[in-house]
Amino acid sequence: MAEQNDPIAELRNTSKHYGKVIAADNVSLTIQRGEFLSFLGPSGCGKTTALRMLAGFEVPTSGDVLLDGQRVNDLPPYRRPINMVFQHYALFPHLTVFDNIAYGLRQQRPRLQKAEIARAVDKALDTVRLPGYGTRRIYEMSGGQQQRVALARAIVNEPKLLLLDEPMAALDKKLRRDMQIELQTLQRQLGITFVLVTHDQEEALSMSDRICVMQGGKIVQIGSPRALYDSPNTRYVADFVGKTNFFAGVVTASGDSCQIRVVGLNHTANAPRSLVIGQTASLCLRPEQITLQRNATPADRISVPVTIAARIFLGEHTEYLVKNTDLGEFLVLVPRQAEAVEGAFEPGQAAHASWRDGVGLILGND
Amino acid sequence: MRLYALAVYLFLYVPIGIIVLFSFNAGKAASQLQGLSVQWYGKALSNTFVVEAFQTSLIVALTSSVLATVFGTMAALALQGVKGKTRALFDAMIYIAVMVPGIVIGIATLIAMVTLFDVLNPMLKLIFASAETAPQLGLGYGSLIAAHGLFSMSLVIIIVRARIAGMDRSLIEASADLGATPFGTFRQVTLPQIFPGILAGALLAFTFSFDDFIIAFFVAGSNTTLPIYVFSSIRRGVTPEINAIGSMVLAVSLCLLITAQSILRRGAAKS
Amino acid sequence: MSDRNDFISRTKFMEELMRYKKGSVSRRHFLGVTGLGLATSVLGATLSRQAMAQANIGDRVVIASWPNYHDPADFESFKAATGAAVDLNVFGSNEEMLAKLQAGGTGWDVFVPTNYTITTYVELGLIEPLDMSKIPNYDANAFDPRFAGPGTVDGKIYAVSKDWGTTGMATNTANNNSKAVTSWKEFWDITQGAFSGRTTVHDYQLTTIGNALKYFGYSFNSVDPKELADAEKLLLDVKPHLFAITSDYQPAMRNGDAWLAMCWTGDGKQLNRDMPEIEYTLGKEGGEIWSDFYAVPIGAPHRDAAYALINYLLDPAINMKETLFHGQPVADARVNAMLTPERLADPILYPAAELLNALEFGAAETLTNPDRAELMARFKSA
Amino acid sequence: MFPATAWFVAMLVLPLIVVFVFSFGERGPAGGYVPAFSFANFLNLGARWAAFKNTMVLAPIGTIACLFIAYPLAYFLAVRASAKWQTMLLILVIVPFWTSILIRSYAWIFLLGGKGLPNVFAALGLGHIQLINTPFAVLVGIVYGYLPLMVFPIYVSLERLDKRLLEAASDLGAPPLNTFLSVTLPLSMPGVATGCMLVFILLMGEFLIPAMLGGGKVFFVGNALVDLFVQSRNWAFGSAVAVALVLVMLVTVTAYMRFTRRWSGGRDDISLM
Repeated sequence: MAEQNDPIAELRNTSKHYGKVIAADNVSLTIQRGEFLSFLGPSGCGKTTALRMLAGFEVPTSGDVLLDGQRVNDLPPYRRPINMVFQHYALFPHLTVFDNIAYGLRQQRPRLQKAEIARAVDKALDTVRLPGYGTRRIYEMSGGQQQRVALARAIVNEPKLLLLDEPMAALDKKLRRDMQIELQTLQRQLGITFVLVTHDQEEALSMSDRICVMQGGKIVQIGSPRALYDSPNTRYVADFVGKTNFFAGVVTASGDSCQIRVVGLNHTANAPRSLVIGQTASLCLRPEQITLQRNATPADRISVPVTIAARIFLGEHTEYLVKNTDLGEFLVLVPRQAEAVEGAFEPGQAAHASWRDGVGLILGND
Repeated sequence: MRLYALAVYLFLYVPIGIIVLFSFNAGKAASQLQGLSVQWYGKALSNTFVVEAFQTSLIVALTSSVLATVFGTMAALALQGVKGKTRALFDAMIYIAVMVPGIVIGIATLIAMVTLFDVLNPMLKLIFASAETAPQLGLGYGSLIAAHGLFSMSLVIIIVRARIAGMDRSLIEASADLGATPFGTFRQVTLPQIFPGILAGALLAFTFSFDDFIIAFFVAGSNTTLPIYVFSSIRRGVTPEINAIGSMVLAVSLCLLITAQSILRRGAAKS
Repeated sequence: MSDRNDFISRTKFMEELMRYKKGSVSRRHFLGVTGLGLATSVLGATLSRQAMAQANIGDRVVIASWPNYHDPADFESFKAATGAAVDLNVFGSNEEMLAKLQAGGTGWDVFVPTNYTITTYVELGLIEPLDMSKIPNYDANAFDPRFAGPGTVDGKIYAVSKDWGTTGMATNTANNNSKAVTSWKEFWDITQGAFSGRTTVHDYQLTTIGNALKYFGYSFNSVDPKELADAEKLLLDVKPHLFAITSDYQPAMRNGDAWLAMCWTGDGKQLNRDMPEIEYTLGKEGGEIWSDFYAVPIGAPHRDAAYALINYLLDPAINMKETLFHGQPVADARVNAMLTPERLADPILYPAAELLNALEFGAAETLTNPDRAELMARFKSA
Repeated sequence: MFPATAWFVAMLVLPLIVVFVFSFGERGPAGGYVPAFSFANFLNLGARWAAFKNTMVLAPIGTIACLFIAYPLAYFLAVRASAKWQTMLLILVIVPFWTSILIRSYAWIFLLGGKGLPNVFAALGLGHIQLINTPFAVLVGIVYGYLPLMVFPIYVSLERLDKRLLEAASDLGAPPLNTFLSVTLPLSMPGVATGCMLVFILLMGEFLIPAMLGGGKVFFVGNALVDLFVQSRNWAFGSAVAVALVLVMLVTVTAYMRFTRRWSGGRDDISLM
């Protein structure tokens, strides 16, 4: 949302080493006030370490953590105006819902009035749509409810930065979907900066203003969901964000109009990073960039004969796993209306897969 | 924090150090070091009373802990299916057995048995024609094992029951589903699951019995356990022999622990 | 064995003993010269003959006794001679022994009661009249009747004399201008004064209450309620000033924690031997004189072995070894004949006649009296 | 279940019934027991008031002293100690347990006696301080004897504690001390309760430690009981004292369990063991 050029937090060349293990490697990143930023990557990529350095649970081995322009490396977590929603919520089992939410308020000095605390807690409970649940005990709450309590416990303190460490991991799909929307609404409503850690690309794509993809302790790419999806910098990002087919080939032309030869066929496509002629690379095509036809193939398209290997019905779309003798197996996404025209394909049937030359990307194999 | 821990360990080990140190005392006095020697170890080992007391303690501790573990585990397993009044009654007995001080158990066992024997022994004499050959009931191994086992069994029941409660019930169902007979399920699934609890209970039971003085003091009859021997030796003048006994018991338990640890580690490495 | 052995002179015996101890003569030489070897070998022969006559005395015998009261070597030689191993149970007070026997199931074959307890054991039917034919080593004429007498009840011998002694006090004179405490009056007074926190008393009723009664000049054995009330008041007044209520006072005396202790002959002798500044004295007003016995409880599981053991321990040669080990005087003239004049003149072991005459034997009533038992318990739990 | 039931009946129920019956009897002329029916023994319990008072004062004090020394150690072991040393350090806490308590207490007789610590104090110019045969000596013995029993349950509850809860507290602005007081301490309460219960129960029946380190001057009910059975041989009165002790324990322990249960919010995670 609001693109004020006023970073609220910043990681400046921060690294974190545990003995010989490098969890974060020279990470630099600015977090804009009011944005919703996600760290995305598989487990062990360093996203949680980055989050914990922001929260103050980890002190960087080198580099700085800045908050509102101030270096806060040595500021303990309890002095940082940052709150976190923990992975398994970390709700205090010995306290009621009310006391859990009031916990942070009660730590404030000078002390807040009891009535003030009660008002704030009730408001937070309303915000997360759990009014009247204050007297409940934690173990009396369902998973989704616990998640909201954890959220309420964090937002009630009006933190400058709200960190969310895989908050949806323990929820079932439907609930996760609901919570994602709720969280997004809430973020807009509160105007708090959210930093989310997730390994779920769908979650990251649907919720974030910006996504920071991490690999091996390093940031690989930062950008809006759309930018990441449409122009991933590396094969890793392309693979992690959305579904992608990779066809291995050799670069035949570089520069503005990059070309790659895949099994005897030359393709033209954009290359976000410069490539050298003769190097191996991949042509990377999203399943929705490929179409399936029974017979005719338009002349302006590259077409290969395939056999249908499997069909997965997804509602709006149908996903086909098809097989070409040279290219191997790859995915094709057929929208419902297209299928209505062509008719559904059955496994075992022959068809033609085609795409327009120039779509897709050529990415190095690093 | 570290300093504090160090201080507590000092507190724990200074007396142990003194015991070991004086066990090497060349002199006879228990409070004055007069050169070093291992003579007291030789004395202790060649002292038949010490060796016999040790044997008695070992027999009692082994028997009572094994019986208590077997019966306690059986009871803990059987209790799963018991509800209502029987269950409440049984729970109350466990509660009381754990709570009533050992000294009261010792005294109660003593007077109950003595009263019982006073009734039974004349009857035995009547039954057997000759008073000379009639068996006489008396305090001894039986009463010792039974009295120690009472507390141990309660411990085992509590520990094993906690273990059963923490066990995943679906494992039993899975085993049954895969065609195992109830006994097969017990042997292959339940037992391995609750085994750590059984082992812990058995070890505790053994330790308790081996170290118990007060119950044995009342119900041991003519048997002398190691703690009884030590107590009567300590009452008037200690020689470093006692320290040597203490050091040896310590050394043996340490060896056992190290062996157990390495076996466990090897077992863990294998799986 | 004959009563009139041709023993060597005492001086010669001591010389030989010293030489043997120093290692300049062999054990065999020592035993040969002193005649102990003869005694031992004769005894061994007697025993093995007995053993054969009685077929078998079994492989063990259980004795309940006091700590440091027997030379383990004597038990070993008994085992070698008879095949019966000796199992020693150690006790701290006569009350405890009685309690054990009353509870039954002790498994004891022999035990060592003190004079004043014997009639009670007889009344309760807990000990058997001894079959003297099985104890040939006991020669009634050789024993001082003053100490051996309590073993005979209603003309029957129930217990035979082991040794005897007194209960006095041990003072660490270094803390009292080199002066020993010499009366019970002084004992209790100094405890509430200069020796506060430095005195120990026994942890059984007979001597503690008895010597408190002596403060007022009452009988050591009094059970008079008024007199006991006085004693109780004294004891309760003194309690905060005591170092301990214990019969294990040697360590505290040795390391200087305690300066004054209610004390038995043997302990007094040992303390004085090692630390000459600790003196053993008897109370001027009197106090306790006692003698210990061997007795056989009813239903002893190894009765034959019990008799064999008593007989063995009463052999003068063995008994002398025992007395040298435990340090109490014995009542057997045959043993005394073997001891040195120095030992027989030791004022700790053999106090002056006027002091001895003031002493009283504990009375049977004292042991069983419920008021005294309860008084002691109140004193301890106060 | 049958063997266990038989065992309980034969060794627990029947003996306790006998003790109960005996408590209404009388002492025999030379000691022991004579059947009778009177409340004299119970009326005479006042004669052991000092022992009961000592026990009721020193058992809680001993328990609390144990707790205060054990808690920081358990905390150190569970939270601060490095994983490499943790097991080793834990084992080191139990090892002293394997030497007879008798022998260990004897070592304390030496340490607290004239040649031990008081000697050191005297050398430091603090004058003569008597330690042995005082309630203090008994407390030292108690703490020494029962420390592992207190350390272990607390250690287990602290070890089980979810470390993220501590991070959560810190994240919500609680400084370390507040985190400890508002999260660590309440959540380790089950361990504290178990440890206190164990130590308290054992202390209520304690005999050995006061007998050895109290010099016969610090008397617990246990000492009074032993005295009644092996010295005065008053089985009837002894039974009455035993009945009274069991009743006192039943009342205090049950009340304690009620209290801790309510205190932990009715959850059933406070087990006896």
